Amino acid sequence: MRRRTFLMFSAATAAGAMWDVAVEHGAPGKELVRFIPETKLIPGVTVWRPSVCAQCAAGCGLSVRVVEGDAEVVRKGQSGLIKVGLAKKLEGNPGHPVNRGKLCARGQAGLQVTYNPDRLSHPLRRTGPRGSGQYAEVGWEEALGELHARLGPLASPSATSSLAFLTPPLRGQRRALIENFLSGFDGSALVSFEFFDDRVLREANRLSFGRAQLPTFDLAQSNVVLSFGADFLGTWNSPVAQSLSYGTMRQGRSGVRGKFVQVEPRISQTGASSDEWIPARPGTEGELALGIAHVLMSEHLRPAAAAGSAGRWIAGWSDGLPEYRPEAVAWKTSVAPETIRGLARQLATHSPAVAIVGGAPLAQTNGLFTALAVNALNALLGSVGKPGGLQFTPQLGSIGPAAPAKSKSNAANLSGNIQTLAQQIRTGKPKPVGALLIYQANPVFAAPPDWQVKEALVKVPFIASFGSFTDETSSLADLILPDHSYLESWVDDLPESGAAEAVLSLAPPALEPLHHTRATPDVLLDLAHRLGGPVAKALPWKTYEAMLQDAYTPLRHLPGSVSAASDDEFWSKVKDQGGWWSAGPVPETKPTAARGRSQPVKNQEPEFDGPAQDFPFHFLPFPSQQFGDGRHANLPWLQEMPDLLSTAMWGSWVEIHPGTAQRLGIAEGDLVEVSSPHGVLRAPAVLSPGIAPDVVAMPVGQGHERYGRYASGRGANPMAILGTKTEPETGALAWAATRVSVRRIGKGELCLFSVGPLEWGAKQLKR
Amino acid sequence: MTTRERQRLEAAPQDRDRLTRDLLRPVLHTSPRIYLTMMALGAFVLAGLVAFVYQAYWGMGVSGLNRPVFWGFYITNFVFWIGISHAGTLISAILRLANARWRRPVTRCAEAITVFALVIGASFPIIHLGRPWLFFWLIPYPSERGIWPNFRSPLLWDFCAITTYLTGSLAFLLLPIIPDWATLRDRAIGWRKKLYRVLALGWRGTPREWHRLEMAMRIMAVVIIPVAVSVHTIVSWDFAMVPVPMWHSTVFGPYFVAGAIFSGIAALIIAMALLRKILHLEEYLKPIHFDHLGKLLLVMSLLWVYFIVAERLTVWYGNATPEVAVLLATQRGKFLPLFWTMVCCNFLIPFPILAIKRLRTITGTVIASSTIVVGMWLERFLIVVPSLEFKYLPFSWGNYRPSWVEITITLATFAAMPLLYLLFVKFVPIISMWELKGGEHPEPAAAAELAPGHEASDPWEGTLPSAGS
Amino acid sequence: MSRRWGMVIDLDRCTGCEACVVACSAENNIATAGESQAAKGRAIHWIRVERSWEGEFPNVRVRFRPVPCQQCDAAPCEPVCPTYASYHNAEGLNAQVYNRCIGTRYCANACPYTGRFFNWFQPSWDKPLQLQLNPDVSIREAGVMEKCTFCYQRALVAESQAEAEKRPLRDGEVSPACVQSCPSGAMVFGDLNDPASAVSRLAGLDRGVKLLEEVGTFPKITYLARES
Amino acid sequence: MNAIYGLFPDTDSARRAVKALGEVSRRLRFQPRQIVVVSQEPLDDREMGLPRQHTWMPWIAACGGIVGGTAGYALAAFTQRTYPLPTGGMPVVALWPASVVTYEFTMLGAILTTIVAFLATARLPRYGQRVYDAAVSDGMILVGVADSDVNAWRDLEETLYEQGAERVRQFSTA
Repeated sequence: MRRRTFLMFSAATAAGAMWDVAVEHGAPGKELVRFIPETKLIPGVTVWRPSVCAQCAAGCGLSVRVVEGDAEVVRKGQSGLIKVGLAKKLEGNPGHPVNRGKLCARGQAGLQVTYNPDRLSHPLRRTGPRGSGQYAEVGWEEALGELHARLGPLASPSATSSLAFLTPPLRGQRRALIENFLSGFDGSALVSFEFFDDRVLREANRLSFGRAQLPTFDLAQSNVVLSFGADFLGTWNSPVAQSLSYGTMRQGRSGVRGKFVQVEPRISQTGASSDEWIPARPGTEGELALGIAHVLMSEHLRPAAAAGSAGRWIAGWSDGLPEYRPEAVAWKTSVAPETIRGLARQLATHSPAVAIVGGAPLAQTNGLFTALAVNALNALLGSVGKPGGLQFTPQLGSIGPAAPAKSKSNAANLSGNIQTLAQQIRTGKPKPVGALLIYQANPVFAAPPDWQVKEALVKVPFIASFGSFTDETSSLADLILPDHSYLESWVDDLPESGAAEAVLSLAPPALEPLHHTRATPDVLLDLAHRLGGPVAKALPWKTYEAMLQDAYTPLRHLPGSVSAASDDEFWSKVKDQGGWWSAGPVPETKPTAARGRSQPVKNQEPEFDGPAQDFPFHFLPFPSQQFGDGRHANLPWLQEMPDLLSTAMWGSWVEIHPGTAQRLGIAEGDLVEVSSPHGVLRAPAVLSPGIAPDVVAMPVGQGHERYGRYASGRGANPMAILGTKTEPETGALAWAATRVSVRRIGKGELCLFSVGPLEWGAKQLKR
Repeated sequence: MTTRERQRLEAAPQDRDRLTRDLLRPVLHTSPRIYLTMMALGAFVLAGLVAFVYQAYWGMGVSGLNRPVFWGFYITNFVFWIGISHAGTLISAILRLANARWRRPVTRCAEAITVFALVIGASFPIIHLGRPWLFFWLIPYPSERGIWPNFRSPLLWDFCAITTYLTGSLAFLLLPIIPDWATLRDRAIGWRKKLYRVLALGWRGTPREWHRLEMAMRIMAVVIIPVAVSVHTIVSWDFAMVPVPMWHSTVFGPYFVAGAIFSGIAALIIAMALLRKILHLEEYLKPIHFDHLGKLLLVMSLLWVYFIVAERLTVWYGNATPEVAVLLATQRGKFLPLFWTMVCCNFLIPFPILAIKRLRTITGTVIASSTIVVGMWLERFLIVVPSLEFKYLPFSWGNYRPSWVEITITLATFAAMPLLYLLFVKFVPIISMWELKGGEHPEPAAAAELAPGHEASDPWEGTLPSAGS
Repeated sequence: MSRRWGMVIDLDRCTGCEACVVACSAENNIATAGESQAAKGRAIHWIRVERSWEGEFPNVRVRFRPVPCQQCDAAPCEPVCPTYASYHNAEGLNAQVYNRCIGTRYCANACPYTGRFFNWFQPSWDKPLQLQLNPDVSIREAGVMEKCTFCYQRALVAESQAEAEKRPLRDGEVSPACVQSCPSGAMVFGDLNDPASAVSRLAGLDRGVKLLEEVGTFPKITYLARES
Repeated sequence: MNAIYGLFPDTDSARRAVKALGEVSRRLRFQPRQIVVVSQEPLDDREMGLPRQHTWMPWIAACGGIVGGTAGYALAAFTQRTYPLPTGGMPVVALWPASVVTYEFTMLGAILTTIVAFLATARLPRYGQRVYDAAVSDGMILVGVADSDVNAWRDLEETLYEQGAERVRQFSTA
């Protein structure tokens, strides 16, 4: 009775909701036809379908709850209602080795990517001036025809200008497809761009451990975790996998509770969970790591040789790091010598212990040194490749269609970064860029202003974008050919970290496409076919599905999660499982040798952009818990998800130490102006006890000029005032190396979830 | 027939006529200024209605309420107006039972305040509902929902208590009007005559009728006092029943009742002063009335201080963290200005005015009453809002600022009160004519030994217009 | 014996990632309020993560705890409702019947945890965001209270599944969206009447405390205190 | 129905008239209860020499209170038992909350009964023609005899004038 009543209530309400939709459209002159359903789903019955999360690079497996429902669609120019499978919720794929059924906030909000009201539903052609955002709808044939016409001349061997393809770092067959596509264009460049790109750490790991790869941490068995700036429970690397093992580290083992110490100048979401917070001076994290290593060696807790080859990149390692006595390190890092000694002893005596480095410490001019120092410390602690330490997820290197042998001409291909692309566009060398294809990356939003990315991009004669949204970069496009959302697409990914086994995340579309969009891989295959010649030869597949099948079916012969008698059975099982993961050793990409370097890395003092007397504060942009690097700012659930520490919603803010704020006459919520040598921004102030007095911090992600109704014109973009200092060895942007000044402007507006006091403990009130 | 008797015989009809004439004048004649006043007040009430419809259409979001301050101006007004309603019936009933003769010109004035304040007050729980059109779900009746209301809810108690109190107060007000309506029936002409003929129920004034009426009023007076006490106690229980810091208090019942009587008397004094001025009843509402009510007000002001001290000292001394947070927020925190204004309005200003005999004049008591009305509204606000803003978990503390909708509706009710009152005095003599005339007669026992000089020794001398004055 | 759903939240595991917050919004059709309404304190989050800063620089520590409705056994919100919209159901949950609610907001004041939310306006979704709405959960109209239900609809689905398979419900088979999503496994859900269930076992740990125990609400959520 | 009555300007003369009428009642063959007194303000029965009024109203009101209270408790208990929804860990029929409802209904019962009893025993409302004179509302006191022998009217008129009646009028329904 109870249940029936309940179901009746919900059914009635759901029907009511549908009825509202119907009535709204049932208005005279707006009659909606009902199309014949394209999918067979039992009404009211949930189907869980696998998919792969594309919200960040972790490559978590998804379980999509699909229920039949009415969607308003356009078919052959006629709008109407159709019964389709609708995604109702995203959960983690319980069998997936990276996230094991769990999913973070950003991953779950991915549902609002597919159903975003600002998603582009048709191909668009620019009608106004570039960047004006004025577009007219065009048909797919017309759009593809235009793209073909524009790219055709570039594909000919005699082309005088080249093609560039701008993407975020891609993996799996998507990357292979684009590489193969570009192989047919002489002098073409695959430019990958991501703001928080971990390039420095990959290089350090390549040097220290022979793996240019992000590490996987076995926190579940660690007794002490020492993290240098890594937001590993929030946004960095594979946060869900790391949170899973973190939970076990804390309370998942009987009698053992792992300890966690975080070193960073501002308490991050991850730092908030730490037992001890050490606000070392920005840029001195490497020194601190070596100070600890010094104590380990000088107190004979570990022999220098234990570090193996990882130690040889640090000058003075084999001598016991005489320059890094705790007193000396303390002076630079402002961490007390006793703290350093205490940390060293804890790490040594409570093994397994592991050190993690990531995020801001590596975004300094001495980032590579810092990474190598922490790597050496890990090696010294004996935590590399051991339970409770760090390891590397095996990579399925030999899988997939090999890129065609590089021709002579495309040996000059740039697999570059956004600076080299901008340089090439400006100078026209080695070849002018004749056309630019943009797939998801948004450097106009996320690159420092002095790189002049926008100024460069507008000079490209032809830009096409495959994005689902118009953002700051894709709004420069002449032609937009919107992609399916990832729930509507074939998705594949090869997670770089987060699991002990080799992992392929792969899934067929979980949903019918809602809009008049096409999957970009299929568009590229189609285009390759139209272009003919070497492009067509490099991409012989009709569909992306066929390409994926060809690439991944050989996994059947490896020990893994799927046993099948035939390729077809294997394929269908992989599709059902949402991927494949190894159950034994797999042939890996050959570890890249530490080539190109034989000398230790010198410890340079960190350099900062802006003189300290004019710009007294370190400026720390941090990936926000809601928006990561800003790509999720158009999702209303995340906009309204309160920030853990500030509880701010729907905006951005500047975090300042209360003492500093008092000195500057700034109160909570005041509008402050943050100036660097490169720009000025305004945002309301949040007074946070968890930040060093000489640091001001700001979340990355807001301040979009053009990114749909939920993100546009909201908050400020910290990238807009960043300097262009780089880590010299890798060329990575030192995004934490800018200095700023702060002053009060007036009263500001903060949208806070909690306006209560900072502390809820029963503080005795003065009566 | 003695000379004295003859003199009286000659003088009396004129005198009586004048009394009736004076008291009926406001009913039978309306000046343009009154019409203008009514229209102005009506405009405010209309604005309030528009604001309410606006709110009902768009949702409670147009108010300034939020989480955690789910109650604000509306509930403040509810408590305030229910408090004001204690002016009349309770005071009138007590004075009736105590047979205080000076009450006679005051009672109807006071009882009318009760009825109108109750109606206004009782409308606020409906105004503040998220779905006001479903207010009748509070009423126990066999409904299609197959469920009756929850009698464990203090809101249901409120409903029962207010219904009872309104019924009783209406009876208390209307029963003694019947003879006056009979008089009006005889005096009025046209449609009014027909109306009053119906309203007078065929009243003649036989000994039987008079006896039953007086008996009914005596029973009502006995019943209405505990009802009035219970009503504001139950209003206080709306707060005291739930575990909210500074709400969950045993002192709330008497504290609210005392506050209600306090604000009620203040409202009565203001109403009387206004009637006196506007309807030219100077000869009937005399300084002595204000003096007596002023003394009552003085007692209530002291009682109010007593309760404030009883409440606050206990909390302060007990030092339970959530309660002290609320206590300090009101005394020293963001509510400091309101809190100390309230203390000034309810005690520091009125106390000397009311305590010093020379200042206890009509003007003095009206000034004191005006500050008390403001102070008591603030007191209600300071009971409702700070506790919600500073409820247990500091993370969920909040802020409240009323919106224009709430302010408009609040103002509208402050306009509705005089409007209803004006309309009332246009239909009913605001001073009970028969009771006032009855007061002219000496008590039967005294009549037998009626002696010269007796009237001068009457402590209530001067409460009635003397002949020829 | 009937079931008595309860939850354990291990504050030592919780990382404050707020996956639970979004999971709850997705599962329960919680409309976003938008900036201006959210700034007025009208954002709806059936579960929230409370944060507390403790200490002075540099010895600063942060504590946080996820707070959904505590599903009290002696819930102050229930008896104050004049229309029985808020009552105790057979499985021990503080049920809120939206259709009965007339919006006195009394329950919200009575709740010491501020765990109840009011629909200040008619909820709406920009098209086609309405397609994400969970058909198992009613949409609450303007003027009614709403709150955490322990995702009762998910329990019903699991129960009917078990019934169809003619087997008893397994421990851990039912989990609200927040528990399901929690990456660090900080939240555990189950039947408190089953002494063998994980939730019963954990609720009995020495670290277990109830929120605002002194108010006498007898919550069904046990918090396991952080050990440092 | 008919009557003859005098209008008296004050209580004294009215009292004398009542007394005089009582004295002549046997002679003029009417019962003392046929004497009609109508006044604009309450008169003291004893003083006027009228029979003492008596009423059961207080007892009726008390009974009304008891009935109301019982009904109130029954309503609360019945409702809660018919829809046995547990709330806040309280018993389904909880004594303390029910006592509040019982109390209010007791009072409501007493109030309603009093109103009804008043109307019933004062025989109101009644709109038909009865012995009355609009001069009463000018403060005159009406004293007369209803339904007496018409032949005695002259004597009665005289008696009334003798006692100080300003006017004596006759009244009869057509």
